[in-house]
Amino acid sequence: MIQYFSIILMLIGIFGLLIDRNILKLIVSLNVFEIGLNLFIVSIGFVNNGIAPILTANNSSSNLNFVDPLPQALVLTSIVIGLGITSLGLAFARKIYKEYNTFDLNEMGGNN
Amino acid sequence: MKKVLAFILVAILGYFMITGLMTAQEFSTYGNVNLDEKISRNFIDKDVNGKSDEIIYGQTSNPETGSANYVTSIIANYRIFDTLGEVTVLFVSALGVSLLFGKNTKKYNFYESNFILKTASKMIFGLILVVGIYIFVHGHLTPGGGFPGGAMIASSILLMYLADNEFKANINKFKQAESLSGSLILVIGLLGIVTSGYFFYNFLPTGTVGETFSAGIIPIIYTLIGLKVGSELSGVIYNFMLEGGEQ
Amino acid sequence: MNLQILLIAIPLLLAFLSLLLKKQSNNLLLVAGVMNVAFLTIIQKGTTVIGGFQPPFGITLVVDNYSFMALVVLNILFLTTILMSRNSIEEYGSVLLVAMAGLNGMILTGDIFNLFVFLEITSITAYILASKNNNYKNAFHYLVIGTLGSGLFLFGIALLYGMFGTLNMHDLSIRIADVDSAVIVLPTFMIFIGLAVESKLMPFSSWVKGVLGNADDIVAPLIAGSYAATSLFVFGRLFSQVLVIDSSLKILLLTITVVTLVLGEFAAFSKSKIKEILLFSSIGQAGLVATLFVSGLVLPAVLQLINNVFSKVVLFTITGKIAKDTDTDEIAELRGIFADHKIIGVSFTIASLSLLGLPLFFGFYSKINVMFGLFSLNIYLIPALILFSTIIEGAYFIRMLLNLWNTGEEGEKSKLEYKTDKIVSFSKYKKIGVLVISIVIVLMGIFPSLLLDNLYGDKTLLNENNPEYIFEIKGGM
Amino acid sequence: MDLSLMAILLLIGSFITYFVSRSNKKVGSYLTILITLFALMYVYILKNNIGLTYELFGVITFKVTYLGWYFSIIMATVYFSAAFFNPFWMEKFLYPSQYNLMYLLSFLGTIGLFFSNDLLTIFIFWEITVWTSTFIIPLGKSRKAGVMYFVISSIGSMGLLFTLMLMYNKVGTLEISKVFNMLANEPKLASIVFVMFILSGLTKMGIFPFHIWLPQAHGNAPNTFSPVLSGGLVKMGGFITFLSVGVFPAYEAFKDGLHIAGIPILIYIMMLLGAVSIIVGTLMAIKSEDAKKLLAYSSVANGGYILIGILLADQLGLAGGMMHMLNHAFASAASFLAIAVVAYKTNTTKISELGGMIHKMPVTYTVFLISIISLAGIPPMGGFVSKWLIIQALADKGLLLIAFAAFFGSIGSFLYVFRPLSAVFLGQVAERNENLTPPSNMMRVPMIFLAGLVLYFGVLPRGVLEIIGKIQASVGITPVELNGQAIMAVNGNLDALKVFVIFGFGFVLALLLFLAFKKPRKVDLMDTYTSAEFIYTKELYHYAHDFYAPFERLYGNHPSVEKWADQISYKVKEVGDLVNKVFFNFNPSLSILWITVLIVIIYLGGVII
Repeated sequence: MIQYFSIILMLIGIFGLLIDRNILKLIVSLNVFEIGLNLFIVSIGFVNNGIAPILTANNSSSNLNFVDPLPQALVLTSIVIGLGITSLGLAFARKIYKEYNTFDLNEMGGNN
Repeated sequence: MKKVLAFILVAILGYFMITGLMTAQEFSTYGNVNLDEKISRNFIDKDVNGKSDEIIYGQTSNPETGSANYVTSIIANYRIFDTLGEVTVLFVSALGVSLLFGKNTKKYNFYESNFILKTASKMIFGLILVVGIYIFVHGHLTPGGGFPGGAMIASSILLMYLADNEFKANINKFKQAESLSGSLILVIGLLGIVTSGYFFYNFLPTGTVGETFSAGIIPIIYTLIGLKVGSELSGVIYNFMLEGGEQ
Repeated sequence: MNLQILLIAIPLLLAFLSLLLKKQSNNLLLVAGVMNVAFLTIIQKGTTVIGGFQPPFGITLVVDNYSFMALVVLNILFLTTILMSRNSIEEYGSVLLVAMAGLNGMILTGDIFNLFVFLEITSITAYILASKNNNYKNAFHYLVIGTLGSGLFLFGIALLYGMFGTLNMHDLSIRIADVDSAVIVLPTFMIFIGLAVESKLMPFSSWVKGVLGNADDIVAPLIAGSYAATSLFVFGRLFSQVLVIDSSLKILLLTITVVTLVLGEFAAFSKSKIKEILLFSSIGQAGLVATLFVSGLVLPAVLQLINNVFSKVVLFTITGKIAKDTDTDEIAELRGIFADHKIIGVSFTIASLSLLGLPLFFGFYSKINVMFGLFSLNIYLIPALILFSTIIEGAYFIRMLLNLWNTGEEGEKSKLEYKTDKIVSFSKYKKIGVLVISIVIVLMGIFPSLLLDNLYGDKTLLNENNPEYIFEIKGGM
Repeated sequence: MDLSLMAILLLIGSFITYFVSRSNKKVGSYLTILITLFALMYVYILKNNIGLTYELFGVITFKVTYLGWYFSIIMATVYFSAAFFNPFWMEKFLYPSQYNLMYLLSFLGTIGLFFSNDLLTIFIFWEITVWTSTFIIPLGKSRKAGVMYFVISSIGSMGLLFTLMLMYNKVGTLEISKVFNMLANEPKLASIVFVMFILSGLTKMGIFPFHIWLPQAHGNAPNTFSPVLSGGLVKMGGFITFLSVGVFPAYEAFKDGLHIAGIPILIYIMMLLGAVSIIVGTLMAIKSEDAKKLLAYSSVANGGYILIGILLADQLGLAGGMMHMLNHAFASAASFLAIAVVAYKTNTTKISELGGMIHKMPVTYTVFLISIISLAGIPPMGGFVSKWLIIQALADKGLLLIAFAAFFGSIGSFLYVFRPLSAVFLGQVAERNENLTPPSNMMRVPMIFLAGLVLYFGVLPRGVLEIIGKIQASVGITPVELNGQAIMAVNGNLDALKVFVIFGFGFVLALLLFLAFKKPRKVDLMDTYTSAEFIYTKELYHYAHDFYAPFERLYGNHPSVEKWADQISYKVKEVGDLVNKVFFNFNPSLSILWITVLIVIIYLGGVII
């Protein structure tokens, strides 16, 4: 059930992308979308009553009921990629602000 | 009006997505995943390249990858190529940011820094730095690893920037660290080709599961990644802190 | 020992090192480009695994006939592009090194999540390149759409993993073949969107106009050449081998691609700036190639793709330089610009005519193959639409060519004194580069077997279904 | 004699010419004469090789047939004759070496086309000819003309390619003699293939509604190339048309379908298009203000005759069509060359700006007279013989509507023929043209050559008709019946020699009368109007000005295909702009909206299906 909430989070991101004309808000929307997506991917790997996939002194055997570690690894990659893109997007945003003195796409005037 | 329409559209989309996922037979519902049908089973059993016995923490020696943290074993060994790509993504975004702001020279000051803040920050700075290093050195045993560790290092730098107006990190040192650690990661990968014909082959003995000096090249790589990520993110922060001179 | 990893590792290593040797980064780029082309002669076909973990668990790098062809095309394109426009690289050498590694990785990888990672690397380099020359707003536009697209791509991968529990493409294709293709409709479409954004299919490609319309003589040929080639090759790999669909989704995908083709040509027809004409033509061509891939016609698609990207590199390099030097790319203001630049003009003409699929040029060979392929499927609507769009394409390309060669307004005699007063200077690298490419286009047009024979043995013109083009993603399995 | 060798020699020769022209354009242009002469002789000798096949590059296959030989001889003659004019225009061209290259490449394309043994070869050479000639046209006055020429030719190419692919998919071969055989039993498929195939012929011949490119391209092309366009390239359409009834089993395949006056409906529609072309071409030619445009419209009308003649595909009609092709090729080439001489000397082709050229260039005038008489189909020139054959066949078949158009064209042609003759060559010399030097002999040679041919075939048509008879026999049609110089037809015979003798007698009589009476006094142009009063705008009083003004008023606002074509192009532009607005604006949200909508559509499709 919980994975559907992550999909709702993704949809909120898309909704934000649809209606917002502010560059920073667009970046935030993208992040919301990505977070929803990452949550969704993690949720794919969940096993009922599963434990975190780390061998420790307490959970010492590989035959235990671990949750799927692969989606977690994928999510880590995805998070880092999201970070990279966000930083680049913010850098663009700052440059655009320098050029147009506004964050609003509508106010930049169209060079369509 | 636009908002309402967008909302309706997204709502329809959401309805379809959720009902679609609920009814898809191949797609297991939440929690009812059978790991035996997935490739992850072999990652957990560490028997990708052949049968192995049950892995016991602190006892099994020289297993595949040898990392007690399964996620780390995937990130830093089974799917290390993804991780290399990840490092590259971060590298190239940092590069992009520095290209965009590279011509800026003056540091941006938020407010006057006071002595108490500066001193306290310096203390916390060391603490964060140590925790960060701990995180990536123990990445193969505990949660965490190169990326969170690196991010912590960068956050300590960020703290210093925020707290101290005079603080100026030596960006060239960061660049050198970044470049060297990245190159070393690749050199380790290429060493794998030399030793056994596989890129990023885990050519060191993997030791006993759960010990600090185990898991072969994983800790080395995680350390390098930690350094690289830390210096890259610090570089990004540095670049965002600059102003003036922009065209 | 298989050395295909070096195609990725060496540019990446040089990219990391280029931070230390900042001044040398452009030379490092050339070194990497030359080395990659040199590696092509020594790498063998086959599959290697990273870290020694056998597939489907480890990540594989696949060199089969398909990806070898893609590698040849990509690396030669990339090298010629940077050689021709080396003066415009400026401080972007490191970014281009990473781009080179990422593009090679996209083609080589046999793992679908790894593909996502390389896709992201290349897209980020593309965002950075797009922002060159203060084109930030359009780069941001590209970033937003590209990120959403690759997010959906990742969503599709996650769904596939949730359904089939594997990420290896070959393993995936075996498991998908066992189930009803209706099951994979959603993930397939998500992945389609992700790649469609990069391969410039409509309506996912609104970024193209802003980015290519303002790009200079290095960014434009890269994005319209190397990047487009790679994303279309990947598109072909996924949609004709892994995600083979045979349902209502196929009709929808074909609709999207064919509409892209026709509307792209319409839009190009309505434009009066060279760059916009070319970029819309690129969109249309991407639609054509994607149509062929979705229909399962791999060889014609590959030929058409090669024809398109090589021609576009020539065209965009020349146009980029013209626009850079004269601050305009309006055809009306550039009448007779080729009168002083005959070599450039001839290359431009050959590339355009090859795009139109006229005989004596390689494009004719690809066009004939495309048509034979489509007709052998016994579908007539799509080839009819393609032929229709060819007419429109012919109209705007010929209009552009005739006006760029000839001087004077309509109704005036074409004379030297009406020539445009805009001045361009082409470096000798550019002249040699475009001339060599256009000579190759002509040679391959007259002797099409040159290309294919050397790579794959005997392929005659009418020999359509080429078993050797079937992928071998597996390796070790 | 190897045909492949000739193709390669031509290819190499054209590039040699290009590089020679780069250093010395005059020498290059003389090379074009030499190479076309060489090809003409080579083709002539090929007559001994009828039936042999050749191969080139593994893809292209040639076969020497009477049909191909006949067409190639026509084409080579036209190219050769027009090449004599190239040296004079070298100074006027922006890209002389490119002109020479394209001239020879397009020539290679046409020769290759006529000797093709399979559809793919036809298509390859067709396309080569199209794009090479496309680059010559804009060297003249109009870039738009080149684009229009290319686009309309592309429509034809599209039809050709579609046929080719469809037939290869069905039959598995492309050889012309085999590929269409199976269509005799499949009327539905046959009708699609027939329309698509003949489409290329229609576009190239400038049949209504594709006639719009002719006045544009012929009228604006360089003066040396207009003769080739009109006399040569248009005939490629005739070749395709011949294939579509000669080799394509059209009459057999449509024998069960609807017929009109004994002709299958599809073929009848094509004939009607030919008839419309005759009428439109004639009417528009009458109206034309520009001599070259006028001749171009007359090409449209004559194309209609050729189309009708060939489509009849019987003993007389086909012979008439084929012979008309030859006559029109030589006559229109000669008349365009004559106009080219005038344009070379006076720098204009506007009828109202000329006049009295007979005093400056009598040879050119004679050539123009002969060729234009032939174009109008007046005895004793070749055009008369072929038109007579076509009209005979039409009358024989009882095709009233089309026969009406043919008669209309014949009568109307008097009107348009008269205009350039009287306004360009007769009358008084315009003031600015007083000091013209006579044209050089090198220009006279090809004109006299062509005019001589026109006259010769008008008097002694037997040689041509024998060849045409062989062509007819090769596709299973009864050859045209000849008796000495007389042509035997159902409704009576035609002995062109007798006609010539009678006309010659009349001409001599008139000449004697002309010499016997007192010479007329020459007066200045303005004297007739003004009684020596001073006037400002003399041009308006020139009698060639508004020559047919009352006539033009009759159809001032005629509907035109040109406007319609412009509208299509405008519509395409509009759609393009719409695409640009909807899909390519600078608002990222819009793309995201599209993505979302498409995902929803996927789900909807999944729910419905």
